[in-house]
Amino acid sequence: MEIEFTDTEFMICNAARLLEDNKTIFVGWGVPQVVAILAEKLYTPNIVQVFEFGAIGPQSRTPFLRGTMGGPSNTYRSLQWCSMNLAFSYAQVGYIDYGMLGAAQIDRYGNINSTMIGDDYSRPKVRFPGSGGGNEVASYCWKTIIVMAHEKRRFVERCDFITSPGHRMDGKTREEVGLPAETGPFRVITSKGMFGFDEETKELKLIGVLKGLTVDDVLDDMGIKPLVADEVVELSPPTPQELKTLREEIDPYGLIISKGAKFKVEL
Amino acid sequence: MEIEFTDTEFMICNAARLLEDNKTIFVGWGVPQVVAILAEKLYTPNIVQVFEFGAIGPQSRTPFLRGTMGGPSNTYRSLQWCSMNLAFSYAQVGYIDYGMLGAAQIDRYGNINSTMIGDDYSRPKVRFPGSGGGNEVASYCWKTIIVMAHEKRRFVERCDFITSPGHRMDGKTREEVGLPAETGPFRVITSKGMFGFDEETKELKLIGVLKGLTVDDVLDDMGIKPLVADEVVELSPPTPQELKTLREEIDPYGLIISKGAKFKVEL
Amino acid sequence: MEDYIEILQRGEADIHFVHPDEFRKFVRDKKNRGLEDKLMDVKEAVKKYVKNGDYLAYDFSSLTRGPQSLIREIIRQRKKNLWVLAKFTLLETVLLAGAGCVDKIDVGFLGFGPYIARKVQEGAVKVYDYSNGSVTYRLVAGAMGIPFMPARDLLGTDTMKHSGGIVVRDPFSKIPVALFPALNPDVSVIHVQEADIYGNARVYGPTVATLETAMASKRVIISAERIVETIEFREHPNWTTVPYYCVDAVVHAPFGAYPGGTQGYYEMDSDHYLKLTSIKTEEEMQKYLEEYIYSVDSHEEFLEKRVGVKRLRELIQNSQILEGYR
Amino acid sequence: MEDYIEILQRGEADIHFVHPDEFRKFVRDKKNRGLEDKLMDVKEAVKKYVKNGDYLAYDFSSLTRGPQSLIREIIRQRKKNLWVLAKFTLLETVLLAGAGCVDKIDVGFLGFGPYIARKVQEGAVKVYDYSNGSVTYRLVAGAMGIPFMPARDLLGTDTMKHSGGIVVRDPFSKIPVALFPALNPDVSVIHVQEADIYGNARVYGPTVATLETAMASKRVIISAERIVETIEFREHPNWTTVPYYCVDAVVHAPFGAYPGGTQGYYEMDSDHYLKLTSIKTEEEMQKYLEEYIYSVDSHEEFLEKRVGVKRLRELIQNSQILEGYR
Repeated sequence: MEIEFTDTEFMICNAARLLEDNKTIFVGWGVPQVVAILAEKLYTPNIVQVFEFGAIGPQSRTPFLRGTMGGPSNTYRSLQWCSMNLAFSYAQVGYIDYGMLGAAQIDRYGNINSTMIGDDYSRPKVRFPGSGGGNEVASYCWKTIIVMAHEKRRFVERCDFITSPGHRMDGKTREEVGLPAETGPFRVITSKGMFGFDEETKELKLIGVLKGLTVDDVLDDMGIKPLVADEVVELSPPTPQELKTLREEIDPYGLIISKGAKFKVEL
Repeated sequence: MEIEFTDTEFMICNAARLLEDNKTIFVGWGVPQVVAILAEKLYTPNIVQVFEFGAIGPQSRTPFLRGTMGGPSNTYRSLQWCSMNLAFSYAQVGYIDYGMLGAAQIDRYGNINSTMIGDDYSRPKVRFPGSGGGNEVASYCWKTIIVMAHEKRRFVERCDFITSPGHRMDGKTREEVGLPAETGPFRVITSKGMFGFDEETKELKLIGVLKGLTVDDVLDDMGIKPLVADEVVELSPPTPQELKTLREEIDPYGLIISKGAKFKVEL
Repeated sequence: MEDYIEILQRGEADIHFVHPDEFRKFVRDKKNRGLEDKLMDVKEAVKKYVKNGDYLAYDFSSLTRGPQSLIREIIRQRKKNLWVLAKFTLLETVLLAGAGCVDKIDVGFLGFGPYIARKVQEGAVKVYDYSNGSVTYRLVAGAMGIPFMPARDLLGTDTMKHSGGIVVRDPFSKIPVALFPALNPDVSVIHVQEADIYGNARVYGPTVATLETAMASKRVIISAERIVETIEFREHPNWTTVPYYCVDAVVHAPFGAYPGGTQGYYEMDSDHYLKLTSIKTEEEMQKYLEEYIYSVDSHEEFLEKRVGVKRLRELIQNSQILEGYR
Repeated sequence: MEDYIEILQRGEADIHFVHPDEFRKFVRDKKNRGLEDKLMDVKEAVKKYVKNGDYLAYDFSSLTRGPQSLIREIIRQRKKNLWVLAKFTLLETVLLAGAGCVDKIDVGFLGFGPYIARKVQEGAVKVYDYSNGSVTYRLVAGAMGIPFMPARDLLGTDTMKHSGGIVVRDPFSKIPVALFPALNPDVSVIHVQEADIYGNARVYGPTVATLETAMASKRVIISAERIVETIEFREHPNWTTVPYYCVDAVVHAPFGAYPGGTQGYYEMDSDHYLKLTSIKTEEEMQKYLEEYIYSVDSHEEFLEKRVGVKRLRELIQNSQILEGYR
């Protein structure tokens, strides 16, 4: 049997499998929302979503509606509606276990760029929306998961602009710059594989590749050479149940999941 | 006709006459509450009470009940119930016009002691409850009114302990120590008279005495010699309407108003 | 023991900073603690309270409970040289930049799409980067009357370098900590579900920074889906989001968040939203502004001639989750 | 430009200060983000979560919505060497000191009457003076995970000298400003109107520092007049005061604030209150403690044998203002 799915579907499913039940997760707009809802439906029924605009523990309605960030659908039956200051305070004081972020660029230490491409801040080659709440997620949450399309140009030695912190910034550790101890990027999930960070050096380390791809397939598509784990695991493609849940329940209009290249794998 | 009243009744009426309508007033427990309610009933129907525990603009029920600080009676039909942090923030950012405080001791510059008597902080001769929210009221409100029994020992050159700030503290101005500009004690209302503060030197200045008393009657009962205004006005004793409102509507059990010496004045 | 705190880093941004005592005096002299009828037409509110060169803040998003009718009126009145706080924003900055109202943007989230990106790339608007959290802390400090808020975000990043924050060594724990200067906008525009004529305002759903923004701003315009009697606030004082004395003008604006939604009233108009997000060129932008803002005289005319009763009814129909919003 | 911030003054107090990272790790490892049934008997809750030598905080007053049954249980279990935060308190410190539970008190408001005054005069308890505002700011900082809060109170006073605050020159405005160190109590006890078995809690009426206290504390015991189903919170998420993940134990305690009142349930018992405030001597105190605390086994026995159904019914009858509390 052959199974067909998009890059985004693979990333979403892979991320959803990473989460733990009975934990809090700081959720941004789009992919992270869909990840959290998929996880809630299939793997971690008691995961608690936290939104920066001030919603704690909603039982988000499906289908996912693009327009409802902060609206009735994705904040449905929350345990608390509150302020942004309070939502971030929960995270800053340590109550939020996971955070999930996208990135335009990532570097060897998991620093993220979502601000600009170029070397002149006042005249960027490409300007992105900036941090949003991303910096707080990356700074405060215990474990940050980064989800991004696997493209060569996105992996760089040093981000053009560090929007949100990784494990080392220009040689300094998180603790040295004052960030909360024992936090930082936990996994990077791309459309081709999954990375962790070396315990000691804190460098990006390939730990899994999508079934059907080789380690070299993944490495060839990167602007930097990451560490490679002694044992690189095979990452399962989306299961039929995951795809059914995504396509029929969560995102039937394909607002999120239809993005990215199509991929086929023999099951 | 002769009118009889207590020290406390006189102070309350005199304070109530000082307030302006359409202003906010930070109200502490006891006398200030009764002042605000009397003012609301007779003089300033739109005065807005603010309580430190988090109530803004209540239409306090009468009779005054000792036990209801924060309860249904004195927070009745508030415009907002909120946190202490928010109540103090309103004051710190400048929204609160008046504050009203009691004091165990006061000095020449309007500094207040509500902490202790003695010269050894660790072994006070007499210990009082301390600041409560008094320091914030005296620090943040635009005009602070101090209400206190007129006793010789309460007027001192330097408070044994400065709990809440006056106009000068050990030679330093409010601005020099960092307090908000253009704030500070506005009036001191005692059971015998009323004081302001000299525009220039910021020293305590007698500006009014209760009808039936002389300036010397008031000055003799003070441990310091205050300035005396060129024209010291005569302060009316409580009017029959004020007393009726106090005794029949606001405090029929005499929980607050019955305190202090009795006084008689020929009308 | 040291008698100083080490400053480890200084952000480079120009900051809009109002001395706490200056802001206090403004509050004392210009904000009315009396219960004054502040209900007025949107035209009058924007004319009176939004000035060229102002620092402008607004609350919540383009999708939900955003002050869209007030933003459109600001554009219609062709306000100039604004410095805008873009927190949790998608399209407000895009429109304001398209209309030439904006010079500078403090960025939590810049806004969406290639149009605003190009404005920055070309240098047509100057940006200062923060994050949604750090700009919110700036508002919290402004609302509390303190000169700054400490926080542990932006540390180690280029965002910090380009922000208005500084990093110091905390005297208590000795860790580096960021200090973000208070922000007191000249004017803020906020949309809520319910307000009374005095400015008491109630938000249902996530409150974002509604109260902090209102408390911190010199002038505040509230637009509301419904104007209710004051007794509605007094009966449930726990639900009051903003007290009247922070507010300067109250505008009755049904569908005030359109094309976004307002919880309990109507859903967003996805078609109109897509029309907006697909704007790429200057020509498309000017065409949109002309059609939907300049060529209509008011929010009411906009609703009537550019949206229509049928569409509005559909958006109301789409809003079927009322739980928690009443 | 200076590369330092001048420290102008340092308060002398010993402070209970937990490094923000230490508190974060405690939250990560000991607070459960799962929905766990935390309903337990008051005895068990106090036994498990209040330890000798703890820093103890509580919220609201002896008159209204105070955690009186929890305080009595702490006394009954003869906890020792507590360091207590006395904010907006009248009688809690008096009783705790009378029972020999307390060594140190951080004073917002020390408590009422000659008994506690004498304990301080004799040096039996050590006090550190603050104000209700500054101790609240300490809790706010503790709740936000930042090492301190800036504020403009205590400046120029002897209170500042004896507090744990410091005064620095603000780097933005150049005015002197106080910094108050974060406070993260070991344990806090809080009484509310409604909670679910997971610890979600709802307060009607002024909220004082309920949420900040709960967020900032390592361990939190909530007592509630009513235990309600979780759906009650989900239907009105704006009304949730404390989310479950801050809370360790939930105690069902009708009349938990007695002799104080709880809004919407019962008024305070003025006679019992006067009995308490009239305590002057050590003998009177020990007699009170024996009669009302030591000699009864539980809150239920206290209500039954020392208060009585008739009195409780009167207190319910006296509570006739329900508006805003439902």
